Amino acid sequence: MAQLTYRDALNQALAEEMERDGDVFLMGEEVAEYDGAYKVSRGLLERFGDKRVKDTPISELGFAGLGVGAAMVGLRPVVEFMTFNFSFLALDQVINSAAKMLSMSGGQIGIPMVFRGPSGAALQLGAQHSHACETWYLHAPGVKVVTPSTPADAKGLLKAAIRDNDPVAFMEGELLYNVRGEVPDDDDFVIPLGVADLKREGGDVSIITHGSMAHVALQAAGALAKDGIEADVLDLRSLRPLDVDAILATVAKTNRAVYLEEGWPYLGVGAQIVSIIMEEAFDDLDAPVLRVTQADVPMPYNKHLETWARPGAARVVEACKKVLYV
Amino acid sequence: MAQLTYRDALNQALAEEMERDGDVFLMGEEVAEYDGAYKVSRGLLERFGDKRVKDTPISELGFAGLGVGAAMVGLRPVVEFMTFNFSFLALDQVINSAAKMLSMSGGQIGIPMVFRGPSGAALQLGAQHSHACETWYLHAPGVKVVTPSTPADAKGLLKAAIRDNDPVAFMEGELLYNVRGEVPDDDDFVIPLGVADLKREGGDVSIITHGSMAHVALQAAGALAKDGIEADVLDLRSLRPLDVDAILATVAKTNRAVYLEEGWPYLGVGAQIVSIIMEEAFDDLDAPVLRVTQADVPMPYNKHLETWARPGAARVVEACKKVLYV
Amino acid sequence: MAETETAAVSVVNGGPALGGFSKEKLVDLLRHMLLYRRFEEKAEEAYAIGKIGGFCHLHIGQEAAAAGCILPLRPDDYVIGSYREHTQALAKGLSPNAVMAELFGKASGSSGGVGGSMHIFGADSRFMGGNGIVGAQAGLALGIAWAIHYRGGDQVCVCFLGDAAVNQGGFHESMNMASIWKLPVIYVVENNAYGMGTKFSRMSDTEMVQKAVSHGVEATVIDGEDVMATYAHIDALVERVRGGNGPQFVDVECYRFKGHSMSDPVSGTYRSKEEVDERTENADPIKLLRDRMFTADILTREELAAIDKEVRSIVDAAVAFAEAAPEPEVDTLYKNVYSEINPHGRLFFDGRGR
Amino acid sequence: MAETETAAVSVVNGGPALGGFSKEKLVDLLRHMLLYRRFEEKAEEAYAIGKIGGFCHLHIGQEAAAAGCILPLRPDDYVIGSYREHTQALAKGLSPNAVMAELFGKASGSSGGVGGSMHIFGADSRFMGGNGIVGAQAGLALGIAWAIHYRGGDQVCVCFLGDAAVNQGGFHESMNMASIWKLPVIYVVENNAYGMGTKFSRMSDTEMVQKAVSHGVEATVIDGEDVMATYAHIDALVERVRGGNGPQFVDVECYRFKGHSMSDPVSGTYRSKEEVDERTENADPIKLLRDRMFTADILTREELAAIDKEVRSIVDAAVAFAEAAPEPEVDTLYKNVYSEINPHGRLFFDGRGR
Ligand SMILES: Cc1ncc(C[n+]2csc(CCOP(=O)(O)OP(=O)(O)O)c2C)c(N)n1
Ligand SMILES: Cc1ncc(C[n+]2csc(CCOP(=O)(O)OP(=O)(O)O)c2C)c(N)n1
Ligand SMILES: [Mg+2]
Ligand SMILES: [Mg+2]
Repeated sequence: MAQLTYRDALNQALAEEMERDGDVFLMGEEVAEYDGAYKVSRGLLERFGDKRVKDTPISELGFAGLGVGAAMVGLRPVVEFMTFNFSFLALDQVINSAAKMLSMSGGQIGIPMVFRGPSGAALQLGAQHSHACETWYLHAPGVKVVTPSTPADAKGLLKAAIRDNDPVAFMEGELLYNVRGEVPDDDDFVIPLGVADLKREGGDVSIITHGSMAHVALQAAGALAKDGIEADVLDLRSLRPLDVDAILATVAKTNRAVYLEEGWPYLGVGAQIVSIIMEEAFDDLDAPVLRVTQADVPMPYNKHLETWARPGAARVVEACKKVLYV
Repeated sequence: MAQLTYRDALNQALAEEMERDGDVFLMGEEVAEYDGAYKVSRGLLERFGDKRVKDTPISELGFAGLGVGAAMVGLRPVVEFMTFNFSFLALDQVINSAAKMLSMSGGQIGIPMVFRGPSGAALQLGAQHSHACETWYLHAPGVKVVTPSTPADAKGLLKAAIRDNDPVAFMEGELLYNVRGEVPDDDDFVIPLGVADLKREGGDVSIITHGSMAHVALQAAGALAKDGIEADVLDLRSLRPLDVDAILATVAKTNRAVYLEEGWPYLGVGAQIVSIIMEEAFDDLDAPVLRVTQADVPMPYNKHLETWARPGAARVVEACKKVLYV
Repeated sequence: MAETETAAVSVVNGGPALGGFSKEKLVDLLRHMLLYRRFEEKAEEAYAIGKIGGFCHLHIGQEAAAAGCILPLRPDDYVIGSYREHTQALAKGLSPNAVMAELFGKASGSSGGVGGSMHIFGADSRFMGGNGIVGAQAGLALGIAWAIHYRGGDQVCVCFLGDAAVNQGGFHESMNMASIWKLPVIYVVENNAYGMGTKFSRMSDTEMVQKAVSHGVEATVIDGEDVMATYAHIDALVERVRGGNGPQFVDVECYRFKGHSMSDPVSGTYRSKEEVDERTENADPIKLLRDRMFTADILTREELAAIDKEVRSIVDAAVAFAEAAPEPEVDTLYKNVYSEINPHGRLFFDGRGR
Repeated sequence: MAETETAAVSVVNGGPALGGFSKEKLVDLLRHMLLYRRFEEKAEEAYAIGKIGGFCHLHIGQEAAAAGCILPLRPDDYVIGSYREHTQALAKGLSPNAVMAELFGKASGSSGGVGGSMHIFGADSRFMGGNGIVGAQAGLALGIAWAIHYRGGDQVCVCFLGDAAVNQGGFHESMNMASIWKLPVIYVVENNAYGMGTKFSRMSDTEMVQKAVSHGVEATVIDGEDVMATYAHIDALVERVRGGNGPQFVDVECYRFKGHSMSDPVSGTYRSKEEVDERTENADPIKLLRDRMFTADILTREELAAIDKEVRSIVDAAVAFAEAAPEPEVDTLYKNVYSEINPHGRLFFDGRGR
């Protein structure tokens, strides 16, 4: 086990998979000569050359389409969006081409590719640079969506995403790149998509979450523990495929759940999780499942307002106590 | 009251609002000389001239941006997407510009505009031309979303959308254009956004829906009546603003609900409605709220598969009986 | 840059009839175009009686573009197109049976009946599909060309677009990247003068070749009703592109004899009956080739009749095949959304037992 | 079209020093550029000590583009820009206090502290904002120009973009529509040679003016370090555009003296220290104007010192104002998401009591 940052874990995953499979290439803005806007691809240009690590113009729709086209003929593109905020420009190629290709070609042409980059708010980047983009990638069948929260998950899941034969939107936490953690050295350390991770065990209430919010959930669980409340913290890790069994298991255990996510409430991921629990675990519930999300407003620049707009641990604690009626 | 088609009701709404306010103009592909791909703008070019009814090149991102820019300086654009399927190309200007402008300008610059066109599946148009697009427009705050199901609603709501000072995504039913119905002649017949319509009254179970599915819901209610089951059919009409009171009222009355929508299940509108009911009417429920949606696959071309993939009345009946435990 | 430009843009004219083409070759071109014509005529009939549904965009009048731009290619070259792609699929080697069955939505169709008229695919023939989003194929073609370049191959990718697609921003992004990376893509714009009801000249102040050249893509204009000229021109371009000389753009001037789709009138709205009749009379690529061959005495009416009989029987057989073919099964739907069902987790959320 | 082209593209050189500019005018240009410079230097300081957060893109070195392209405008003309827009906002008439307070995120900021560095707006001054999405303003500018045309006004809209934005498809869509509808927009590309770490020449095989001309937009190149040349050139173009002669594109060649944003090193990664030092030494628009005025004896060191003192005090006052200004209230957040809270229905779903 090595201590790695989330950034370096991603870098290792990329390097190992590129080493392993010559069809894997990385393309995006500033990924090569600049080592990536967030330095995730540091050193890869030198190591793999400028065909396999390719800088692009600022043409999101165009290079997303390039990735899909290259995947149509068997390459395994990893297309980096400098941030997913810019991927709205490319969404047509994701939804209309990548997600539909296998189906509309009658199973002839699959799209083994990864769209990756940071998603979610960083610090004071304002309204246009702070989107948690899961919903836009989840609604249409055909794409898989992965949101790692730790260095180990980042490495194991990115390797799985690159090896996966379907389009995967791999959403990294813009604020997680410097987070350190234990990462297995094993070159074949792969975390299968669709397996949630119970990041903390406690029987009183379930905090279900994904992505960077797993850390907030753990903070909240810590705070609750001081009041003698033990919380399960279930990190879904992958949103499609989704580990429904793990969700039902924790709800069956605690009978009370809160969904925590970084993004907006209206059709945020939590809405789907709540409706799954409603349909499949209604009788297990001792209280309605509550949701903690970003305030339902564009992210403000002002620091205090931004902090207020984020879903913080205090709001999670409050929601947990509410479902516990304490 | 006149008998009008949904198409002509929309045409009247456009004509009346353009007559009423010189700042209103219609722009999009084939809207002028061709009278609109679905003939919704028939006659408007002759009547209002080629500045106010404007054909565009196939440049969705560009003319959507044009609309937002024109709205920034006080015009009231009605931008037609030939179908919302093509609006993925324009989504950046919707989410990053239209939805954020008022907020990020500190309240200085509002966007009084309408994005309109058909959304949802027609008949055998295949994977890329059959999207129900609500989710992509609902997740980010800043946009309003309206989905009329009848000629009267189409007229009253489009007039309200055009008079509204915020960006409104107005999603028409591609299969509704020829539907006829009573429409008040009154030039000031406006249906305020955010008011649901109880299209059928019955106390046993609530079928909540929006857009073209209101007709399927009424069919299902008719079938249920034959078995002595009386259903409320609540047509939300507007999804943001959302008539939560009407939702809670019908649930409080029947204690059982089914959400019916045309689109996909994962983060379909129903997921949000279910989570609102979970949070605000949990104790009213005698059964979990179930959802009826399109099959979770890209829409197939084959007629039988397409019919199977659609959310039909039979599936609604089945879901209603399930929540009634009969 | 004025130089670059004039250097790059050049109009290629028909050239002497039969110049360089053997009789066999000419008969082959004629047979192909007749096959496309009869195929589309049958599709039109089948649509009228409800055997084909949805949108159906016929290629009638534009056959020379399909034959002239695709027949010069090798089997391992790639072709991708728009939703007006039935004949390009045939030209690249899909069987009339598979394409007709797809239009009928049958399991034996090229996409198993799930794709439909706008989504004909033939991976084995390297026909990379029909695309319903105007211009999207320009991005995909770029990727196919990138893959060729990445692997050091000498194939080319021919990307068919309509004239209206030139106004899509994504097309410009594609041309720019193809140019800076010298990718082996040939953008073939089937310039039938209209995008639905809109004349190209209403939506652009300049010639489309200028737009390609402005990104560094060499661009030419060709008479797309003249299959010999088109074939010869593309044949030469393909060799240039194989040689690693970067992308090419070709404005293939042609005319759509039918409506935009089955619901669009042939004439009377955005184009006059006179215009359509004149073009149909004077710009029919099949008539043009036929008459050239007649005058040059390398085709007799009997031979022509025989060819027509042959292609009609192929098309009749395709219809019979499509009629007889089975409907696809519901579970194919779920089989082809994801290429692998992950061993863990749920992928489908419709509660329909999957 | 080769003609159109050569006709359209022409390089405008500096022109004789002081040619046509009164001393007052020159002093005014100098004062403006010095104000921008000092303002950005203060912003840099404030960022270093955490008074300003997020992304902050300085305009240092590019002052002549802001002064030369905006000061020729009328108050009722419009300007829109990218995220590198502090000085353009000042040039269009926003007060240094309001802009600095916005950078500090305060309620008295131009956007109430909610927008930040990338979203400076001043509706009254017709400064239509900072945009964080590269190229998005090209679409918005098109709409502003459309509105001017729609209302029959004679205003113009100046759209600032970076060189890398030229590769965005939406930019091409905007130029094409501006051209066919003859809209009064002037696309000003501040060509500082780099998009983040990427040189424009790496991402385009052609000059950007060619791309504009290919859509029918007249295009020119100007030395953007020479404020007099830039001012004179834009002044003339504005009159042409007011006259209804359609859009213009200007490649304003300049150089970014600082890093792309505060987190990007000034040199050492994608550009050498030598390169940056050389440009800073020889291409500083403020030095260039100052020296010209010195040589022409229309500016003394004392006058210069006085001007600098004056602008420094303005900037110091702006910082003091920003420091003292109040933080915005939470409920402004909900007040400005929708311009009207509909009487019926719910608009917000966060359960935070709204
Ligand atoms: C992005 C997008 N916008 C609009 C449409 C609707 N549409 C389908 S075909 C067409 C016209 C295209 O014309 P052209 O590119 O000239 O091709 P042609 O039909 O003439 O072959 C339009 C507007 C679409 N399919 N995709
Ligand atoms: C659509 C989009 N893609 C990527 C980015 C990230 N980004 C911000 S600035 C920038 C470089 C832009 O360079 P240029 O247009 O030359 O403007 P400059 O910064 O030099 O003023 C990039 C890639 C973005 N903001 N928007
Ligand atoms: Mg056309
Ligand atoms: Mg730049």
